[in-house]
Amino acid sequence: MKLFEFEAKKILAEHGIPTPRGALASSPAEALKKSLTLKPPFVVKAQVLVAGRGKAGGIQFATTVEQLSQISGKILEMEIKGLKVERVLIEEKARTKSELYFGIAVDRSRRCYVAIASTAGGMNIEEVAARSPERIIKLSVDPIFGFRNFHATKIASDLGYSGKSMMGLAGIFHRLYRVALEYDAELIEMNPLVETDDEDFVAVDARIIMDDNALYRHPNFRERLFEEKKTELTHEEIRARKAGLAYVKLEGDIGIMGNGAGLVMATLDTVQLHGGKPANFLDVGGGASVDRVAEALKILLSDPRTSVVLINILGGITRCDDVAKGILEAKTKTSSSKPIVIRLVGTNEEEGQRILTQRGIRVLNSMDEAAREAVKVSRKKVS
Amino acid sequence: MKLFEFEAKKILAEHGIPTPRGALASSPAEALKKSLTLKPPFVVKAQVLVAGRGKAGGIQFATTVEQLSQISGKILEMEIKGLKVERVLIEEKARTKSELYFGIAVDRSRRCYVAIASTAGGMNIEEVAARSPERIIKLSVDPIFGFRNFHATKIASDLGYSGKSMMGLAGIFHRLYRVALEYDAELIEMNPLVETDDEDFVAVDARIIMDDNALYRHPNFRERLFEEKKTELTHEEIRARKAGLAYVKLEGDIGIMGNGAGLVMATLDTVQLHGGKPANFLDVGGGASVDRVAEALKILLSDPRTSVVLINILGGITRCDDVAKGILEAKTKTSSSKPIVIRLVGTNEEEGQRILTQRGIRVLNSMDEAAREAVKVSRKKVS
Amino acid sequence: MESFFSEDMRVLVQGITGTQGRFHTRLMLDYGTNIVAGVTPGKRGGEVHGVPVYDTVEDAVRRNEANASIIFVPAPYAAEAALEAMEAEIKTLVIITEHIPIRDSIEVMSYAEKRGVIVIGPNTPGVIVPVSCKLGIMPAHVFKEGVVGVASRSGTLTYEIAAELSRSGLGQSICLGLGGDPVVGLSFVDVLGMFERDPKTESIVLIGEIGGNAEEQAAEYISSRRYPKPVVAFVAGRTAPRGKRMGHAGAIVMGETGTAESKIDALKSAGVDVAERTSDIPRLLSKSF
Amino acid sequence: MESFFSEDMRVLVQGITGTQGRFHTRLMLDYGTNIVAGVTPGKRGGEVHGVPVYDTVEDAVRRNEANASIIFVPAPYAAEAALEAMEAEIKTLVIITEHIPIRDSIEVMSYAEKRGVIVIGPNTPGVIVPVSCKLGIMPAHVFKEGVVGVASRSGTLTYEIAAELSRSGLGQSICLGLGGDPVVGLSFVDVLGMFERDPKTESIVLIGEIGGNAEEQAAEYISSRRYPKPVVAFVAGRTAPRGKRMGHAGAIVMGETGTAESKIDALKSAGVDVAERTSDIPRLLSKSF
Repeated sequence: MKLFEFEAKKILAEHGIPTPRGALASSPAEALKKSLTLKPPFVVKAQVLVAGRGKAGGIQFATTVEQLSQISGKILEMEIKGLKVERVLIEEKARTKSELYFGIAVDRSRRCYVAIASTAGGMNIEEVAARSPERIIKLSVDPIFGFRNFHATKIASDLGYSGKSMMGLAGIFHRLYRVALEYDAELIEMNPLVETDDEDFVAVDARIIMDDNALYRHPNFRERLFEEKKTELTHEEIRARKAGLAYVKLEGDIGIMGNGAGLVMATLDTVQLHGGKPANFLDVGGGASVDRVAEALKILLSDPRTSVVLINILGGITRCDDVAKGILEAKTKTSSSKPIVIRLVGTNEEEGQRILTQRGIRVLNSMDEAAREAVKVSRKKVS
Repeated sequence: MKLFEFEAKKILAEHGIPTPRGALASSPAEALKKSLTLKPPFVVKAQVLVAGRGKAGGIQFATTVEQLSQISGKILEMEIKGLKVERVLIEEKARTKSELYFGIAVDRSRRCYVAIASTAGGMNIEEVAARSPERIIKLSVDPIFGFRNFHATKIASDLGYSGKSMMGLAGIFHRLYRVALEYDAELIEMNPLVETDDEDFVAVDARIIMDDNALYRHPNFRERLFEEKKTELTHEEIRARKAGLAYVKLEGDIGIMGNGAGLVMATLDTVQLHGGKPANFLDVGGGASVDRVAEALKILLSDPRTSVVLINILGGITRCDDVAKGILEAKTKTSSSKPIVIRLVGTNEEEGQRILTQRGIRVLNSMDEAAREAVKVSRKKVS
Repeated sequence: MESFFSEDMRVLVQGITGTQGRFHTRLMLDYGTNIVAGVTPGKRGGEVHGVPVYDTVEDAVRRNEANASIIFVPAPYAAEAALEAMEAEIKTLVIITEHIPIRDSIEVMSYAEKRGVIVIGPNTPGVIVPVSCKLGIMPAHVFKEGVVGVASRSGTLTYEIAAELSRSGLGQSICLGLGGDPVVGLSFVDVLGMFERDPKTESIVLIGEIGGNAEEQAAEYISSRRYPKPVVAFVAGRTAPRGKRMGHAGAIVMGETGTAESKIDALKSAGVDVAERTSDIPRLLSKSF
Repeated sequence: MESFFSEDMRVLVQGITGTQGRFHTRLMLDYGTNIVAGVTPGKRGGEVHGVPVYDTVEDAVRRNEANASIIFVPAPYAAEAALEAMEAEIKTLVIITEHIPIRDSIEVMSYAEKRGVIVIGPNTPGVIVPVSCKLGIMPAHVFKEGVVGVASRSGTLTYEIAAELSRSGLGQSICLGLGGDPVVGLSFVDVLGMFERDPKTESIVLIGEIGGNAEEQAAEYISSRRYPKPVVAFVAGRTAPRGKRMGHAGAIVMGETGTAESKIDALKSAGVDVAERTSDIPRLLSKSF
């Protein structure tokens, strides 16, 4: 789960990491009022949970409070990558001497956290890693030994700092690691971490992505998973999440559901291979009940972009008869006339297929065949 | 540093360990008032930082609020092992089905924490260990792996509990370990941990001794080291502690100071070997300044029980000239005429000895000689 | 499969009294798996399908000499269960549980490495050796005894592919689910090593998906040591957008990392046949015989 | 003293720029100790008595091949310093610092054990091999080269006894302070083992004190293996009351545990001569020659 920039900064500040002075505003008037306690020049930053807001005009500078108010108004009217800007963060602009990057991420292949630092702050760290790997310092963290003060010191020293600056920087690194653990971050970064003219350090941008699976340890954040305005999710994605379904919205017109993440991904790929365009990814999970299947199908049928729905079920724990009943229920409730292509095999497949064929619904046996069929139907619809 | 029972229980309760309902009172009236929200029968417990308060009458039972008030008054007038009872803890008496012991201590030889449990609760655990070792369960805690839930489960299971009781008990054990770490306890125990008639568990007595060396991590408690009423220390001990001196009050009449814990202990032993009785242990530490030596000597000279003071210095980092100056300063400031026997060798010994002999003070060269001399002087004084 | 699928495997089921644990214990017993004990704290003395239940792994191991464990414990307690198993000297661990926090999995893997324990999962369907032993939750009927070793990051997709193989007369020597989480125990590289040493396995199917770089590492391993057995691969998620989790916690393209293209390219460069459709896999495999 | 006092010891001083570190670096250099580097975070590039200073142990070790370290770092950071040294492959560690929390010491000792590092201290005067090498803070002039091995839980008392020995013509092969804390690295038993293997050491003095049961364990060790070299002991604290800390964090009688009587009785039962007065030690030692 992504946290907003202002939230991440609040957490960092609470843990002793310097952040710029600033305030949150949801109207130009509020921005104006709150800016009175701040010193110009200012920066106004859209609080949205997508990358690339800078390029989209979501970060702008102001030298006077009037200008700040005006810019805030402009940004608050924006929609960035489909997300409406509800709030801006107004801050004092840091007097930048140099920009650093520091973050903690998960290293999947070493199966540990990794601390990443660079003097190329303010840039996309992956691009830096690709283009100038010599500017990146990485340190794998032994999960049991932990990221100690002396590891932080080593990194700060290797970045070229010495004396008081090095000690200050090391302290910030070490505190960020503690935040990462405390908040179960799968990614946490300060980018840029700015060294100011007076040789202090301040986290000018901060990002925290919490591990969804650990949210039971963070009840304050848990409910947010289901609030549209506090996630980067669409309305459909929130609805699916509430039903316990894994759903991702895509650009096409063929609605797709199945059981098992890998199987659904493969279904998407097969559809595309046949020239079709998936409208979504939807995994009903293992052992889905009649109700869950019905809710999943309802979400797909109610999506206006969808011309056809492809259902691909390979029953293991999931029972084909339950799936069939769920399909019927959704069809009845929505009274949608959109065509549905169904592949249904595995546990209780005879019963499941019987339920559907009795109602005149055709059932296919192979994924490939079903994908081809769905693409064919979608082409007819579109043409 | 020892915590009061009521403090230890508060900490336990905050960490989800059940303790009896109760309240603190410093007068019979307060006890009466606070008891109105409690259900009889009651127990009234003196809050003093010494062991054996039960035998001294510091724990008594009451069935009515009137009786409780009366008993509280009686206990609040007590002095237990030299410590005035300032407060009593009044509590609902637990309906005891059985009594357990559970604690976490430091195992010096294995260099780790050890969890200790027994079905012989309410008794001195060391006596149980000596007499019925089969009733004691010990589990060494790997410092890196930690004391996990399953360790707690194992102990609860080995104590003979099963099902819900076992799970509840294991939860309490596990929480106590977390308290131990969080509070840097060198000893923490629940004794007895009572199993009630309705098969719940409640920590009827609790004890926490914090590691003095870790108090910098617990600023709330740190200042208490120097408050007489919040420690088991005498006035002299507090005064010495404030001066950075290690001081322990003893029963005899020969005041003893020296540099280095082992050396001072050996000095005490040698004095006793010669038939004398030490009035105290006082270690000025390594590299003591003139002021520290003077303050140490002043404490000893002002102790009315002291007939003679024995100073035993073997200068390493400590300089004999500094010691000599400190001695002169204390003698001047206190204008005490108590005899002082001095052994002063090591770094700058010629200078140190010269400073004293110039003022007519004799200086000896061996610890044994000095101890014999001090005993001789004390005998004269007493007779 | 020498290293962990020995003849004398004595299996423990952690979380045996839960719905999942109970259900799959029945199915595993039916398949012939040698389940000797179960553990659920607080349930000592009970039985599940004739299997005795204990409070602690230590107790279960001491009394039944279990040396492998399969974990059905809910996510908040699963890592703890794994640590308990390792402390009790269990040497093979299958963690079925989904949704274990990454921080917990990292700790488990770190201990496993230090103690030389093989961990399969978490978030795995487990492992099956048709037709002798099953340590998992996969539907047994799709698997057939044979010479193809299958390793996969996905559950249902593995069943799909195993069914295709079985239908085409290509039985399996062993099928392993590595787990759909970002941090899992056995990797493709580990499993390729095992398959190489396993005399029964003649060819290999790797079923990958987006996220991480396990497939790239497998490709590197295959090409660097001129891997001696034929390998066919399938990678799910060509159509997946960046930055979105596709069902599995581990199935996510972060920036430029973990795309299907990158994996497919790497595998192809290493000489691995990569199937476009699952239905192509039997044909590609047959080619190699 | 083979195991840790090798000829090619290259010593690092952690906390070299502090008052204590600076002062004792001078004295150790004067004594002939081979100090190759110092560490104080934030002081890279400086020098102390000609010894180069680094920010991290790793850096200091890499550039100077240090293999031993002596720590003068203040208590709140001392355990961290010890861990840093161990991670940088330092194999002998003398921790001078007093007042380190027990929890921290426990962690340090646990890592030391896992990594095979010898730890002396904390709260120790260190170790001296008259007249070749000193890794500590003891006043050098009281020690004399010879054949008596001394191990002690106390500082000044060791100087007192070493001075008595030297005056009586009994030089020392090595003097080790084990540390006055409840949790320390080397124990009497460890040191007895080293003394036994050390050809230069002909007889041994153990200087114990109240608290814990290190002396009892030494007695057990001596009697169980019929220890081949004569041992004389002294135990401080016969007059100490229960439950009171006598200066050292470790010098405390808890309940019935750790009394001087218990230790003296155990040692005597093991055939060790226990001196009543420090001044008796030379006589008891001479008896054994």
